[in-house]
Amino acid sequence: MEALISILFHGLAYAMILYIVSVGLSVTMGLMGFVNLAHGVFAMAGGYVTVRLMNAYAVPFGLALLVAFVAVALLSVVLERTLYARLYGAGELEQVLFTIGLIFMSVAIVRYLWGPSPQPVHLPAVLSGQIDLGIRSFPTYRTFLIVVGLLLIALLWLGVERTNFGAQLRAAVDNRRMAESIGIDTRRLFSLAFALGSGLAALGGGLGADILAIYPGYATEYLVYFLMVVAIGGLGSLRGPFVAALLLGFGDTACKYLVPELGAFFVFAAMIGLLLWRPAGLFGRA
Amino acid sequence: MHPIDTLLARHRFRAIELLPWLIAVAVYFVFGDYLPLGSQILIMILFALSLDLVLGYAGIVTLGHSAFFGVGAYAAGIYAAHVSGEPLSGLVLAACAAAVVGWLSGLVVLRTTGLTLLMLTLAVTALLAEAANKAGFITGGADGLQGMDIRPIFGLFRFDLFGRTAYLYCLAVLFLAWLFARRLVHSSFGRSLIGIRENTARMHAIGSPVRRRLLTIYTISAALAGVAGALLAQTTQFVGLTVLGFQRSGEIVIMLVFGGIGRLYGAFVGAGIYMIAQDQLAKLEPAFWYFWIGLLLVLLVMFARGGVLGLIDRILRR
Amino acid sequence: MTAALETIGLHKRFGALIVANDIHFRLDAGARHALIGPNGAGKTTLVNLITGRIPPSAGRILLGGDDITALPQAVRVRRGLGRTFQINTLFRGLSVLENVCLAVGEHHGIGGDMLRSLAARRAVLEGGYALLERLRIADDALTPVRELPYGRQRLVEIAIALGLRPTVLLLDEPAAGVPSTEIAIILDVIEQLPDDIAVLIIEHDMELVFRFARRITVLVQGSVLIEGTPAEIAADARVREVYLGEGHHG
Amino acid sequence: MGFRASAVGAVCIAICFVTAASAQTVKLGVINTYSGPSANLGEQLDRGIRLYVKQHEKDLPPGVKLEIIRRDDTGPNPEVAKRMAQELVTRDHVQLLAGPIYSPNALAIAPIATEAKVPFIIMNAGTAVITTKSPYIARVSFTMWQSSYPLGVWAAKNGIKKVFTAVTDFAPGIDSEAAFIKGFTEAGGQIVGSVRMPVNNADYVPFMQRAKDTTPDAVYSFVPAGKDAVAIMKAFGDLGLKQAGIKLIGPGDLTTDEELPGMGDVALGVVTAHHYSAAATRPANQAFIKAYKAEFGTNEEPSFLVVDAYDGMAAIFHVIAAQQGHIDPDKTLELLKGWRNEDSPRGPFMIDPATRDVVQNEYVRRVEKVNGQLANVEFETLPMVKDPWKEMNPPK
Repeated sequence: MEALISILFHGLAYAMILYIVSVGLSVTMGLMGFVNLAHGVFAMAGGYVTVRLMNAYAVPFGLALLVAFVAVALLSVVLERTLYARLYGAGELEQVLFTIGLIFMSVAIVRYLWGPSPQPVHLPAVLSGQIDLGIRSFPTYRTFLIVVGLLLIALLWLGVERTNFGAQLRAAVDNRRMAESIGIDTRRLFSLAFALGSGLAALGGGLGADILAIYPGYATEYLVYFLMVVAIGGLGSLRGPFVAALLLGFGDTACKYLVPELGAFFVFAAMIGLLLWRPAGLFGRA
Repeated sequence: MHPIDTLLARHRFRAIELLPWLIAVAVYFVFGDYLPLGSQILIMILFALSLDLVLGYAGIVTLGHSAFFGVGAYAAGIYAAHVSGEPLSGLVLAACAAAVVGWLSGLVVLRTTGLTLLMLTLAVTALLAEAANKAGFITGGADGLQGMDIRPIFGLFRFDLFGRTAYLYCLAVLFLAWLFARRLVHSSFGRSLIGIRENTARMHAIGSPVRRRLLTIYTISAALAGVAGALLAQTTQFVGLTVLGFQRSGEIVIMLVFGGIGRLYGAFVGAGIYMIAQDQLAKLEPAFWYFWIGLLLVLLVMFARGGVLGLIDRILRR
Repeated sequence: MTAALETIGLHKRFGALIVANDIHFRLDAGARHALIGPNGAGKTTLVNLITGRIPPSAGRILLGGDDITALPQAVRVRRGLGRTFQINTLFRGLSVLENVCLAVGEHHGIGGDMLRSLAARRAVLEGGYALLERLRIADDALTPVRELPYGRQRLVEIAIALGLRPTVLLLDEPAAGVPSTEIAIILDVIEQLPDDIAVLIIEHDMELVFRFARRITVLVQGSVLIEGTPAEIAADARVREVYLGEGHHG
Repeated sequence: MGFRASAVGAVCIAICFVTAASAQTVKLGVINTYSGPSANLGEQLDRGIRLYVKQHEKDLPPGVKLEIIRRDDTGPNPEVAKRMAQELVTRDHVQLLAGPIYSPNALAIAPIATEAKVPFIIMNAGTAVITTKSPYIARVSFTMWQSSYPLGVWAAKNGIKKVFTAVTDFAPGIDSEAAFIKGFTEAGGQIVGSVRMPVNNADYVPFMQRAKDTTPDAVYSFVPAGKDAVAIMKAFGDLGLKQAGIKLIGPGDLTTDEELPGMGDVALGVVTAHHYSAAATRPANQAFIKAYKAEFGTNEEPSFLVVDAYDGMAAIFHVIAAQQGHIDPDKTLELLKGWRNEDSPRGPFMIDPATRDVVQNEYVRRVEKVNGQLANVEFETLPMVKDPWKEMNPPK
């Protein structure tokens, strides 16, 4: 029982980070059909902005996260307009190569600026230690992650369900040509969705800095996990990656807890099985 | 000239195709100090060549080709460490092992396309890497496989410290592989792969067993990649988990793309330039090596999709 | 007599949407048959069902009397079922001659041959070239397809299908996008097809349909509305209402 | 005729002279990790080399010059390391080899050292077997057994009865686990659970949770220094193992002096055994720290990697000086065997004449705050520890 609660709790915290980072990738891949391997770069950038602001300028955690969100969203829109947009409709190989190129460059840049070591993270004192939730105590930081994660997700889903932007986005993911024919400016929509997705990734990077260490290898080391969330969840969906992130979070945590000898073996095998069963992912359209 | 003859002439052997081999032989005599690097370049050329068959010709965008390189390396390594140090039989065994893995994973992976295919190739590689990591009792796990004692080739040519034997051995194997690959891409089968790359739907509609063709080339390519891996294992007498790494898969794609995909010689140009540049430049500022590679990739995608050979083509045509 | 091609109760659903509803359809050897109907009637779906591009929800397909419902596309093609596509589906990076020769090669059964020498392929190349001459595109034999105007590409589309020497040929809007000056070439080619080939043509160009077809089937919302001779179709009030009345697509 | 002969003779003499003079440039090949995720470790090692050379270049015999040729093995990439060694030997004709961070790399280089007869000074790689793989290898760093085995004995004798072990699943981790368990159980301790964690692991919380659930007195852990050490420390703190009265112990890689300031208060009270601590108050160490900070910045702390490389250079300078720059491989090894250094920042150490492995003090340290900074404070010294693994596995 203790074990089960632990697994669920830690799995959930891990899943939140995975989801917040990856959801943007799912939407942009679904919307633009763009294989963006460099998505992790935005999460890494968000992590660096957050941590550097806190360490070097003593900016409060919340404000640092906000700055990271805005800064990375703006940066991503510049990249999208100047570079990504040229490759819409190009082959997968070109997109893969281009985004690998971006990864290499960004890794070299952050290494040059801040060195190869992981950035030390000093969270506010309220977030350290344990919090008693009645049943038992839980690590405060992870509880905070789960709460913030759920709030963000609620906000995101409400936004996509209730706002005009959300309606246009759903229409464009559904049928881009149709959406264009009823006068939706899909180019603008792409840019907005891209910025939002990258901003969320940055937020995920900053929020999760204490779980997924911020160092130059970030963009490659965790890439496989972000891609797994998207591939298993299905492109262009909000719900899909959520379920996938939960599966991955619970699965990975349970494996480490119960059968550490198997390592990542189970996770990869499960993914192969899932994708064979549903090649377009759990919530993707074939 | 009649169009048919023009077309046939394109498949005929041209003198310029001898150039890489002349260079390779010249290197042996002129740059005797650089043969260990030379051997690794030859191995990477072979690996890139095998990738060209699936990526360049059949259009399968994979990020998991190191799976086969790794299986070949481990097969040859384990054979040498536990069974026999005879190199040629090790090479054959590695080719077979990689082919089997290629065929099995191809059965799964080739049912899909796009992102799913990409993810599955990644997952297969990760799975194998994890297996190699966990089966430490036979693979050496994260510490790598040591203790291979490779016997002289034909019982005559010992692998020497200066890497002369290793270089010539790799060169001979690459030459044979090239002969085979060249024959393959100019055959009807090779042309039909290009057809699949250009338009899979149409290949179905002209009665081509697309899945079987893809599986065939995937298996062949896996075997060649396995031979490349085996060469690395035998010439360095070591196999580590990095042979199955994502980085190796990514780097080999980059090398091939630098050279130019679907051209057979892109592998030679790309792997050659990349490895030499890395050897020279990475020494000066290793961190920024990746910055320049990244920048070059972005520029390549934006302006020169055919790679170096594509650029040369364009210049010649002008 | 055995039909060259026959569908029995062919049915296809996508979720709640029925795109092919209990279609019984028969093509005899040597038939010159046209399939018409308004946009979205399910004409291309029917072709895709017959060729095996999509599996039916129910029903059977017979080719020369043999049940081919469960066979993969490629096997159907090798048994003599050829098609063209409504939207050009070509090997855009390859030359015109290579496009056609891929089909001819598959027909000769050497498509998977890994080692055959060039001399043996000469027959394939000559067969392909002869087709180009027939379609009057031999001048462009070595031009990459992507550099051809759309209308010329249409001819390549047909040449590829003919390279398979089919016994049943399904032409999906062969004249769509072809300039009027070149439609004549297509018409000539279709008229010169050997008599033993059964041809089904989907076409909006009514002039072409009535000149070519000896029988016509009208498809509306996935169902066969009527089948008959051109004269019967032209005279049918329902056809006028649902199709011809809506506007002449010519 | 006579003139000609003498001219030829003069030229010959000149050539001989030039050759002799140029032979006094000693070429040292360093194989180290300068790029990749663990480039920071390589930088530490290189700083040790640079610092020693800067301080002692003047002490070389007159006319003898040291040329250092650096090669990047890019991380735990033995095939690259091996090629680098091969190139250093065949292309650059180095007379001495030194390095690497990673044990697999050292193992891959060993056959080259043997075949080319080039003495190879191990400056970090800590897997016990390495020195047995070539007669030309001498180690100045440490072995995993050297710290983990005595720590096990120490723990059992100091009130720790039940231990959960969590190590990274590769040779040093497995070495360290085996050594600790042997030392601990021999001295009467009980192991309540063990886990081996994957090499590229992001989140250590599940493992620490599992440890917590077995309610041990202490968790023994070895993970690679750097981000893994930081991460496991965080997980340990987040889950409240400390509040539950569980101690964290391990070899010094857990709290390297370089990473320690970034770990936060959770590291307080962690007990480690290691051969070096930057907080040590020995005069030799204080002078060393001063020189280090002067060279690389006042906020920088040297880790054991710096000291190991620094002492490695001391060994190399010793053999160069003793041979006046004419390096003979076998003589070099004879010089190294039994060589003793009393003034290392780590205290006295020597190279075991029988095994060519290092013999040194192990210090039991506790993380405490010194002047507001976290530091590894030595509180017990285990003098001149030999590699226990070699004691238990004598060469046949």
